Amino acid sequence: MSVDIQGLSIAIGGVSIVGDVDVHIASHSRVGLIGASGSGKSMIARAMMGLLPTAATLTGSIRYEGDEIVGMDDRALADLRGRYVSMVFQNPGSVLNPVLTVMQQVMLPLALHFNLSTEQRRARATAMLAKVGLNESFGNRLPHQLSGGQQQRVGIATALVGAPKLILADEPTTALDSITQRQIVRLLVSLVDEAGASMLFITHDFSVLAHATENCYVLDSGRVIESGTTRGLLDHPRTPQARQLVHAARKLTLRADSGEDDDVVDHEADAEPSTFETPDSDVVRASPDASAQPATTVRKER
Amino acid sequence: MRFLLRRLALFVAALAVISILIFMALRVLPGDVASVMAGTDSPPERVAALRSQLGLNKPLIGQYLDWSWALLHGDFGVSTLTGRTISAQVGARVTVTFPLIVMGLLVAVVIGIPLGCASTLAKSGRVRAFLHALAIVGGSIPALWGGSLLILLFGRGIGLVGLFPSQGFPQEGWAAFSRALASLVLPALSVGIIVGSGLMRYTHAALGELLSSGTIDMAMACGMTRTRAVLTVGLRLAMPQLVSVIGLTFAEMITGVMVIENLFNIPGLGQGLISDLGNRDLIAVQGELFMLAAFFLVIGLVVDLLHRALDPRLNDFAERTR
Amino acid sequence: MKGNAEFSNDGLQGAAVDSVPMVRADHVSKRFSRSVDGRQALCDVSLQIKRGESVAIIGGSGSGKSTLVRILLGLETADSGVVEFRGKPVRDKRSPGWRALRRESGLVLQNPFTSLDPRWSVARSVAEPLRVIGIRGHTAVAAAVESALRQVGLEAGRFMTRYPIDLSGGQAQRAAIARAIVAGPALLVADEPMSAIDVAARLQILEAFTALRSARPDMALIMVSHDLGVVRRIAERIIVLHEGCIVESGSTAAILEHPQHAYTQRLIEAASL
Amino acid sequence: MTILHSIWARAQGRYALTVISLWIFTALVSSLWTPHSLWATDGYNVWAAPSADHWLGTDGTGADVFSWLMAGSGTNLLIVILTVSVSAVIGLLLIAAMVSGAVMLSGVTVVAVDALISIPTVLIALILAVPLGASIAVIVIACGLGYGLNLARVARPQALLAARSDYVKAAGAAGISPLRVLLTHIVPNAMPTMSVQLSLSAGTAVLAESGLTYMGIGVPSGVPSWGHSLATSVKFINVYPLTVLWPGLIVTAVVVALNLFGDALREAADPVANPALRQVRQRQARPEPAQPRQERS
Repeated sequence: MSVDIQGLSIAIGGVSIVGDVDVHIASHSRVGLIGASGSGKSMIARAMMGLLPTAATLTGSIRYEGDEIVGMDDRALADLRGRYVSMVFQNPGSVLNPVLTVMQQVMLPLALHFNLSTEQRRARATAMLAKVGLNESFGNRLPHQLSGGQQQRVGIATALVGAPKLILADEPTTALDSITQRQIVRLLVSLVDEAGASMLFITHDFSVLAHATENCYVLDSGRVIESGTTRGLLDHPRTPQARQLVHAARKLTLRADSGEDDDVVDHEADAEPSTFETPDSDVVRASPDASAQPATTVRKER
Repeated sequence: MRFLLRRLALFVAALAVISILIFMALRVLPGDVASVMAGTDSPPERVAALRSQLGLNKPLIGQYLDWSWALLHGDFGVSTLTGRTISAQVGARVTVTFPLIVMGLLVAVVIGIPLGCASTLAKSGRVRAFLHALAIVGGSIPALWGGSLLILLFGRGIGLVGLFPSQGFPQEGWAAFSRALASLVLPALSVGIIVGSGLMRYTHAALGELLSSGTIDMAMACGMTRTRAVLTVGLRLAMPQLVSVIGLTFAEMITGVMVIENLFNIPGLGQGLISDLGNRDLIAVQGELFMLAAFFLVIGLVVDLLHRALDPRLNDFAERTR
Repeated sequence: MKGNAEFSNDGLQGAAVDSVPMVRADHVSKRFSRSVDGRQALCDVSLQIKRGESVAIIGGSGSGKSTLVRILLGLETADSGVVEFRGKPVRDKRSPGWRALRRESGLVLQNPFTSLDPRWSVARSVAEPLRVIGIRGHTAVAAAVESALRQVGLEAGRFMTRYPIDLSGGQAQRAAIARAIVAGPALLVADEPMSAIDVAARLQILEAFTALRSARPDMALIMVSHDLGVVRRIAERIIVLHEGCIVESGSTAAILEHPQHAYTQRLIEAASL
Repeated sequence: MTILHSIWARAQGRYALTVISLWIFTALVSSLWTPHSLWATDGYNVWAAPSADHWLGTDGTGADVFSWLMAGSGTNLLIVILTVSVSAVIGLLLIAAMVSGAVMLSGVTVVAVDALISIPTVLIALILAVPLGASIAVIVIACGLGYGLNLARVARPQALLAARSDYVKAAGAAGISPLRVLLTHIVPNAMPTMSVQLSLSAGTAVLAESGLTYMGIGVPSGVPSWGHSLATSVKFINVYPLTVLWPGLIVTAVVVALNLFGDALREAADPVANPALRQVRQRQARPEPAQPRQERS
């Protein structure tokens, strides 16, 4: 699904949060939206989902495959949400419904948009949970009984079960530790590509963006200040704010080789992720890219 | 499970504490119970007879044990004034007070919860402000005044629009069902409106909190409209709080009921208790107070357990309380 | 289970044996308070940290690193094993070394927005530890607060009277660091100080810590994190914790160049751009 | 002063402040002067309609209704102040127990509060009325106990949140004593909820006074109070409906004012919610440090 955002401005109580933003997402493409906290990036995603707080005022246009959604009433927007556009949230722990089991949560969008028998819904939800690496035993668990990574997998499963054409990932990895972060990004990318959907990935961390998106927009206090391919931006950021974000990302991460960091990034391909059985989170399916390294499972003898 | 046992144990302990409190309250009277009950100028032998009849000359502990043992068998003793057993006397009054409380609660829930939701969900700020103001004013009217206004408006005989009886309760009680019910309408309304506005404010607060939580956003992201998300997911999550609020409202309601029963001259527990207290029929008062206290402790227990059952996190949390 | 004593003292033999180590833990173990499968939060952990040394404790969520830190600070009691601060045990409130540890240690927590009392001004929060070391005079307190704020790069005049709600993530965390160092501690512990703030602010915090390292060479630093990239510039030594056990430990360069354990390799892979 | 200023800024706050200050003013004046002496009864002028001489008319005994209501305001003010302080003390003690480290103490207190809270205040009042008879003490103790329990229950989430927060952990790690942590961190952070609850309880205390006095276990018969005026006028409602209006109006107006004052107080007294409070404390803080300012970061 292609998305065209033109002249989007959002204000809450007279204070402008987002000012005249233009964003284009081609179908089957993964686009990043990066900016420091408070730059208004989450607000843009919420506007695309019709989840803006009631006090917010919105101008400009957001078109999905040419259909304008700004000005649509909540009922029409609700039919879109979960069916054509869905969202993965930042803190799954505080967003997942505490009284619904994992299975009930994942089946919710199906119940709202498709008239399937309970078995069909259950089967489709179970298949989706398997895809995100959660086996049967997780079905009747409650959110507070899951780890952060597992909660986010349920969030992703719920977002993707209705086979939407556009996924909005609002800082899906910020609340997770580094290893789980990489797993979740890899999982999202593989599932989005597999479903042929497009994705808007929102974060403040370039190192996460580098793995998740092909091109991206840089946001600073509500304005798009730069855009281009993610790799291009990483190598030659033009505006000072983008440069600062890249600089910070470089300083706070390791090079692929752990020699002293220099400003030029060497381009050898990332080490292919392999399958590791990690006790504190579940088995990660090797991503479908061709050259998967042989699975080397190394466990320290106890 | 562990929590259930602890809660039951405490329920019994609270019951014991209350019974001791009530028992002591009567015994700490200036002067002696028997002489007070017999009346100031009654001859000494009447007082002595009363004393032995009530077993007052036994040590305090003995008296308390006799009383509590009788309580366990549901025997609340005999009223010295009317000669009837207290449990019979109270039984008759309960058949009036309980329906009144239930009708009052119905009115409160019908007013409180929908208006509470509306005051959170309403699109226009003005409607929200008006409903909020309504809740505050509604909650600030003294039961006494509310009742009298209703009498002035709707009371038969004096009210502008004589719809409902403004006094009394049919002698034959519920046999004359329609008249009995009609006579409870105004009292139930006056209790219900006041308690309803309290409920409305609690619902508003509980829902308001929920609106800001992400769970509503998640439900909307799955495909629900905002209103549907709030009314289904929101209310379900607010349920534990609402249940404990309704429990609390039930307890608050008894104050209103006691006042309203006296205002409308309804022969219920409230009016009975006040008159027994007035004519110093202390044994009756002692029994009635205990029964009321036990009734409300049971309500508290039920509400607490319901609260735990409705919120999975709580009973899980209770299992692994850090 | 191989005793991992040899992990704790490799690379130390060469260093001149300092007086008593600043922090010492010996075979510390701790079970989860209600662990279902008997899994241990910490299994037989031993380590030593010298005066002025900067050590990073790395591990994913659930690796027990925060529990370890709380035990080292005497804020939690281990099921078994010994923990000492300057040679004196600090098992719990009654242990001889506990009071000294309180006075001479500073703690920085993960989320800047919850680690400052929202109803206290920055100056009052930063000044709080001074009471314990007996600095009560108004001018003395103000001077100490100002110098602490300056050390973390916050301009005293502007920030002292601000409230947490008016601060950005980076500023709030730096104020929390100022609070931790205002009483001149011998040991500073930072429990994942950068994971709750965005990347740009993280850099400011990193700079604040590096400035502190040079300004106070004899203050020992324990930095807990799940991100190797963050600690690389701060720690001289890295201890890798996985499922409650030290799986690898050594100098930063050694760990980054030749990671032995698979888990360390995955941590490195997770932290590379 | 800034707190009052911020309350005054809002319409609700203005109404609340005017009514409450009027109430306090009348209470003080009434202790010195009332238009007519309370005991000046006039057999011929019974149930008179409002007139120049008797602004609100006279009651069953010919005494001036307005003077009784004025005098009543003093009693009610006393009852409210006593009840709120008793419930504040009980509430704080319970909260201290509930957030205390000792699991036994906090566990038992939590469950005890949940159990005892279901006992309505009127029942406690009735139990107390047996030995004490009708007296202000009955109202104050019964309401104080009941609202203290309620205060502890309502403020418990905030207090627990604060007790388990990072800033309390940091204070503990710095060696601050648990008592000092309670008084300087936990109570102030529970204060916004408590201030609302206390002003709600003040309102409910006024309502309770009118109920209990009507039932004969509140204010003794000779003592003037709004409840007393309401109770006497209600008895003759079918004959003189007008007289019931005044006491009811006053009580409702005052209780509304107390509720609004609570809501306004929560925003005004809380530096987190009230930016004006933060600016003021900045001006009061030490003047700018003298030494040259160098921007470092």
